[in-house]
Amino acid sequence: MATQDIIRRSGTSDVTPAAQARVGGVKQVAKLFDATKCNGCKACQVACSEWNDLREEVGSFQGTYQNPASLSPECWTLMKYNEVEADGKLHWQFTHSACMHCADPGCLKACSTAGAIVQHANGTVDFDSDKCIGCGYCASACPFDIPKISPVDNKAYKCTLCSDRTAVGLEPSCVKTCTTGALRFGTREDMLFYAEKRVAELKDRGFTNAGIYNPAGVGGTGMVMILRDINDPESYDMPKDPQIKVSTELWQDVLKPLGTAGILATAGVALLHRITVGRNIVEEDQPGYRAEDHEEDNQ
Amino acid sequence: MTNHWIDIKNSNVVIIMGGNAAEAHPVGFGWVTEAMQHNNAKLVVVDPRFNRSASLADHYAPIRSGTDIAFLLGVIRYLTTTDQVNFDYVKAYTNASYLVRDDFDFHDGLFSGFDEEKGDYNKESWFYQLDDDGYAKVDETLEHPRCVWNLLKQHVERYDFETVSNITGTPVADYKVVCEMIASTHTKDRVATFMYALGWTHHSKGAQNIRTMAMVQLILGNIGQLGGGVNALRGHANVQGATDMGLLAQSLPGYVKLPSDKEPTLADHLAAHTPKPLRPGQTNYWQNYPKFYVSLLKAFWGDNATPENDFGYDWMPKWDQMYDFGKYLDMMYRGQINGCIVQGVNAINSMPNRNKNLKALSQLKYLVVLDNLSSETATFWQNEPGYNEVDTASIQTEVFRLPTTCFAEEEGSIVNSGRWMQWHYKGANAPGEAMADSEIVSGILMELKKLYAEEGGRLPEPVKAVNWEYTDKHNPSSIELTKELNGYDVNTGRQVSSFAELKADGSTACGCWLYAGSWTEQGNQMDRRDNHDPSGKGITPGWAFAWPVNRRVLYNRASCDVNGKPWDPNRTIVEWKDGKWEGIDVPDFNAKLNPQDSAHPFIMQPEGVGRLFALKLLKEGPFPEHYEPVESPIGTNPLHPKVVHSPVLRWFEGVKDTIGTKEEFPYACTTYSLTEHFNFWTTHCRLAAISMPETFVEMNETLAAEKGIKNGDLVKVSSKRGHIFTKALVTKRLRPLNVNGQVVHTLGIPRHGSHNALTKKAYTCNVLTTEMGDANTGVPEYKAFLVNVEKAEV
Amino acid sequence: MKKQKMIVRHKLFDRICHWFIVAVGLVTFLTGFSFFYPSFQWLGAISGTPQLARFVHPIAGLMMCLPLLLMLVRYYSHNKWEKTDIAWFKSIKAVMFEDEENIPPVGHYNPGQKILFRAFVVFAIALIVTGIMMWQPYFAPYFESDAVSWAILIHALCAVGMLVFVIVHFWMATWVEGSITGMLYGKVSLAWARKHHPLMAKEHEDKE
Amino acid sequence: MTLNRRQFFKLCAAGAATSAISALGLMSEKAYAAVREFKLLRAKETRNNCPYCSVGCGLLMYSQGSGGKNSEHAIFHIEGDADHPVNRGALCPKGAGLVDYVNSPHRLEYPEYRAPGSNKWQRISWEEAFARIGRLMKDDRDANLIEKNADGVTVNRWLTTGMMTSSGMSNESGIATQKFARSLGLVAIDTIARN
Repeated sequence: MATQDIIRRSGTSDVTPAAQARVGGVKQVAKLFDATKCNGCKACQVACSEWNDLREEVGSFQGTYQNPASLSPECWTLMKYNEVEADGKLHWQFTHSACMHCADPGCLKACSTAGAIVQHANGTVDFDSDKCIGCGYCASACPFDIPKISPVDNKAYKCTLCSDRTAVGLEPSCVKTCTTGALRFGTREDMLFYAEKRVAELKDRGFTNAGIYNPAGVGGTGMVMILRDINDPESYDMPKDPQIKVSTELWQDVLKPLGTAGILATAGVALLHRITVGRNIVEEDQPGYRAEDHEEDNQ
Repeated sequence: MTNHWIDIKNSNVVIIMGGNAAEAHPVGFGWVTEAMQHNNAKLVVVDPRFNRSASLADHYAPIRSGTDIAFLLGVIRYLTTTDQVNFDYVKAYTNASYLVRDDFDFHDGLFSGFDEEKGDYNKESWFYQLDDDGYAKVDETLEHPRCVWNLLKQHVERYDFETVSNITGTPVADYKVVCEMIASTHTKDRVATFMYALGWTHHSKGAQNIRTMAMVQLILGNIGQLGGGVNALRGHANVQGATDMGLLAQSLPGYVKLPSDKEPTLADHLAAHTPKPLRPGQTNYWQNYPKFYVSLLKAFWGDNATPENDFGYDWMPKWDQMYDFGKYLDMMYRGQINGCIVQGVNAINSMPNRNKNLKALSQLKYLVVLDNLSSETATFWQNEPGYNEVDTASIQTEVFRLPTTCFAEEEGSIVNSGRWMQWHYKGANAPGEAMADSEIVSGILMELKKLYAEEGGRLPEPVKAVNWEYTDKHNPSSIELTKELNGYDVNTGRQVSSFAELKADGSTACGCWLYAGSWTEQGNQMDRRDNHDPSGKGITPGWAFAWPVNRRVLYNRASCDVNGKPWDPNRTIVEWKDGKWEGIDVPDFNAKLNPQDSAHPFIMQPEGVGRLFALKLLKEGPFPEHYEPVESPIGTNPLHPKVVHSPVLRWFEGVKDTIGTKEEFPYACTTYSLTEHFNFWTTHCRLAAISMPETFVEMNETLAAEKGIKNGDLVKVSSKRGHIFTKALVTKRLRPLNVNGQVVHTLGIPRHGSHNALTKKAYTCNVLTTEMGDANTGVPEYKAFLVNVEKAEV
Repeated sequence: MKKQKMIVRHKLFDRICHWFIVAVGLVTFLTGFSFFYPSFQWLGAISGTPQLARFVHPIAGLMMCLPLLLMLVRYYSHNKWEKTDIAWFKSIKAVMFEDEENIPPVGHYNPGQKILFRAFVVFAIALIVTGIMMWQPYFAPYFESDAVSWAILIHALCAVGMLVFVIVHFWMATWVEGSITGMLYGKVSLAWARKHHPLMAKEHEDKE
Repeated sequence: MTLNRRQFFKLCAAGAATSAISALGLMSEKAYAAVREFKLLRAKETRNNCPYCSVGCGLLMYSQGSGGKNSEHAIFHIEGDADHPVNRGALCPKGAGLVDYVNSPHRLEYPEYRAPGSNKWQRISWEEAFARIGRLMKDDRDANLIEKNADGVTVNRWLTTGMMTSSGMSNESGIATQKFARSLGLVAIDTIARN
């Protein structure tokens, strides 16, 4: 990929940012997940594994339709199943669980390996496995708990939004295969426009609390969701107000500069002390030292 | 399907009942979401389980499995008592106005003519009153007490809301909502579609389930309309084709019949199957039966079929009774069968009552399995403790396992539910030495021809005579075979362009008359790829080929009134305009006729109208009636306790002893498919195995609590026929129903168990199910039987 | 030249421990530094590749902390807090400017060293605990991602803190000449002891 | 088109590598290889239909190998045909995973035979299979074919052997099966269509 398509790189100083020329020139893209049109068929999940050549181990029944049990290095898209009783009705709710491609990605912020996590000009957040060292900072920093570290190669994996497909003008594999049209792909602008229209339709159909999940806490997301009840995203296993974690911010924005200052200050004081106070020697131990020469000193 | 997948988008109300389209036909279900979003359609799901179809429904109503007829007859009662009927349609296009014989009657669960001893009906009285010309008498005012309409109203009178609710367990409030939604389509500008599949056929009265729905559709005026119709969502990719190919005990390709003992000569056979019109001026399309039949015999026997030898009629085997799977396995079980060729069927896992099947297969002298996957059927002789317990050494069956190609490794055509014949191409060679099915049957046939030529034997003539004059007799090409299906002039070799060109004099040969037009002189019509939809109504006439004659919506004459004016101008398929017919689809009638003369849309019927009264077609009776499943959780029929289940069931010897009672097995159980799997094939497919690795049993929270079963616990589910161990999925999606003064709990088991695949070893649900099935079709009652469930010791 | 009188300050076992910790600690700190400061990722190259650095770091860290804790146990008796230690702190200016007459006499370790000792105890334990919590791919998956995220912060905080103390330790060791040879060969001169740890020298003389 | 696209990729990769080297001195790592190369660039595309349910979704199958005489096609990816008016590119989870059916480790590769009482398969040739099956069928047919029923009507039926046929195979295999079976006198034929 042309380097200029990468507008943000992990572990890269703001002083020396990634190429910015295409910011604004390349349209931001988004995947829209309309939970009110999803019937939990798992086509997206399987198509994801198929396209990306991933094969998780065959698991066993865990008391739910959800299989595998969680996202993993070999499962980048997972359908989640929740039985929710609300407004006197049973709702079987499905969540297309995959990377949200945050505009302000916690993973990228946390990653300390230069260029291992990048944000493309179209907004996609992508991992460069060649560079990844497997520290897991991304996994712990993600507000959506998405990246997973492989025990086999110790690298982080997650949905790439099929960056290999989008790079040649195709939609992500999950979107193409979606049987009900619950997944759509397009420019972020178009997806938000469509989402608003759809929410209005839903309200007409009696889903008065329907709304768009595009959390501002992470700058908006590259996967936008339409939820039946926007006030209760937890019922879809989605955090209510995801943010970059305080711990991550303290670590990156406070500890690092303060730590640097502390280390430099200590070293500086040491140096200053050394050149001002000088050597601290036991003169008796010095070569050529004769006690008698220093008798008066000793008394 | 009378209509097709895309057409669902034109519906106003979609009723999924007796099926679970979201799970079994997910991409087809996509058109439901399309209708909901772009046509503001409402989705109603009626099912024992709140399934993935229900997850998107505007309204879900629970129902006790096996009570669909009661549910739908109640709908008919609601429609007729509230006059929410498309009367113009009903009067013109159904037999509502036809007068029924005076001796037809219904009392206490039985129609007239029941013979207690035979367990069957004398159907004599189930017919119209005929006039002197042999035409049915009608009363267009619908006032005559013997007209179908009044008999029907009288028949459904018993099915009021409370009665229906008492039988089905559907709460009255839910039921009313469903009734209202369905009824809303009686107006001319609204249309409903029903989507059903095995959830209706897998019953001891499957055919009647479907029929009841078809009656609702006729009353609402929804058949022949865009967005309407009767839409069987067929199972396998080519079930439609396999049925078209007549791979059934009593059929030949194109829905013509295999001769029976009652038809010693060709003339007898043709006379028996070429109907006479029951009303004046009928198209009565089956009057062409002799043309189709003789052309088929020509395809079978080639030059060996001559007028002198009745075109080889005698070489066709004749049936004396229906030898369907159920009957055949029962014969096998009794040691009456020596050999069996199983082609792409995992019979041991699919056929009901696994333990019986296992014994049946063990009786065979030889078993030939053609498959592309290692199925449990071919390895039935391998002992697998718990799952397949056999004494291998004592099984004297010679077994052959022959590898076949899969779809990706062959070319040919398959037919989808919408009757689209689609041509596919080969993308890779088959693994190892695998061969196409046609090559394998050719190989066996060539061997037999050789043996009969060398050593003679019983009746060698048909073996010699069968027309196998393909370029490579050992491996006929798909193109040659499909051209034969299309039909050709035997003198010139010219491909026919439609079945209208077929002749009864032996001058044409045709493997399946319905497929005529699929490979004409213009070449392969099934391969066409123009996906334009000029009307915007989802009709893509340039894509593939829809039999018959590329027609996309069957019975489309019914989309307009008697005068050729569409019921709804937004749903025009055909229209009489300026003295001629115009439209977006191939007319399903003689388009040379004016509207009044063509106003009999159901051209395959000798009376040209839809039948609310089915005459002698079905074994249970001309009107549907609620009968309990063979194993009923209430043990009685609230409507007529003396006739609990269908009186015409086929009982094999000894089967009565394998039927459980509610005292011993108190819970209803149903089986179903999951989105992630396709029967057993996908258990060999790693991606599918990952997404759903193991089967389970679903049960409601109340029952689980009563039984001390927690989500994920290992449980033992047993029926009168056997037991399985599986894990419990405790869910809110199933709920206890109040039926006839008791609580009925329903369990659900997916049918994807396998002990020999990439998924976790699992029992198959057919250990539990009964071979009792529909009297008309033999389809087993997979959807409603009785079980017990207990927490198992781990 | 008269021969200096030497006394044992560090036993062989402890010296091995110390220099082992120095060596492994260098690897740990440099690799850790490469994760903390992306711009200094090249520091990880001491292990070969950044991936190896990531692999080596937790192992080196454990290898550093375990002997450190062992040493800390062995040196516990020298680091007990005493009442007089307060006075030493009060005269910290004298300590720093070598105003030896005004420094209260100290034993085997002065109170500054005792602080260092305590810091190392706390940091080593915290680093081990948080390090295990964030150790991918073996242990981290067993913890909530939030917990791991906090562990990462605390780990880094402790590492920086420890580094500051290590710098001080290094500063003092190089400033107070004779310390390094003491840690290398185990012995310090009696004069050195008298100057920097008079009570220790006295103890030694008393024994003789 | 594809060639150009490929060249484009190479150009990008080369450009990236050059800039990386110039930026990082002599570091030889392949920088910015962030996106996986599009895997279908020159793969052979074949149209097909999904073999599972009766929706009949259109498929595009991708196989490797140029079709040259020394290569064997192997299908490595299957996705929906966007031109197909029913599925418009979509596939359900079963269809989306079809490649694992085509390449299942449980695909059968050669004819096998299990002798009476035996507990194992043995590999046989097709010729052996046809010869043995032909012999068994002929013996059974010769012994049990019913030419006339009790009333003397010619019925020519062979009941002691039967067929369970697939509803997944093509119409062409279907008609071959139908002709094969009826010409031998088989009546007990059924298809899994019923289930």
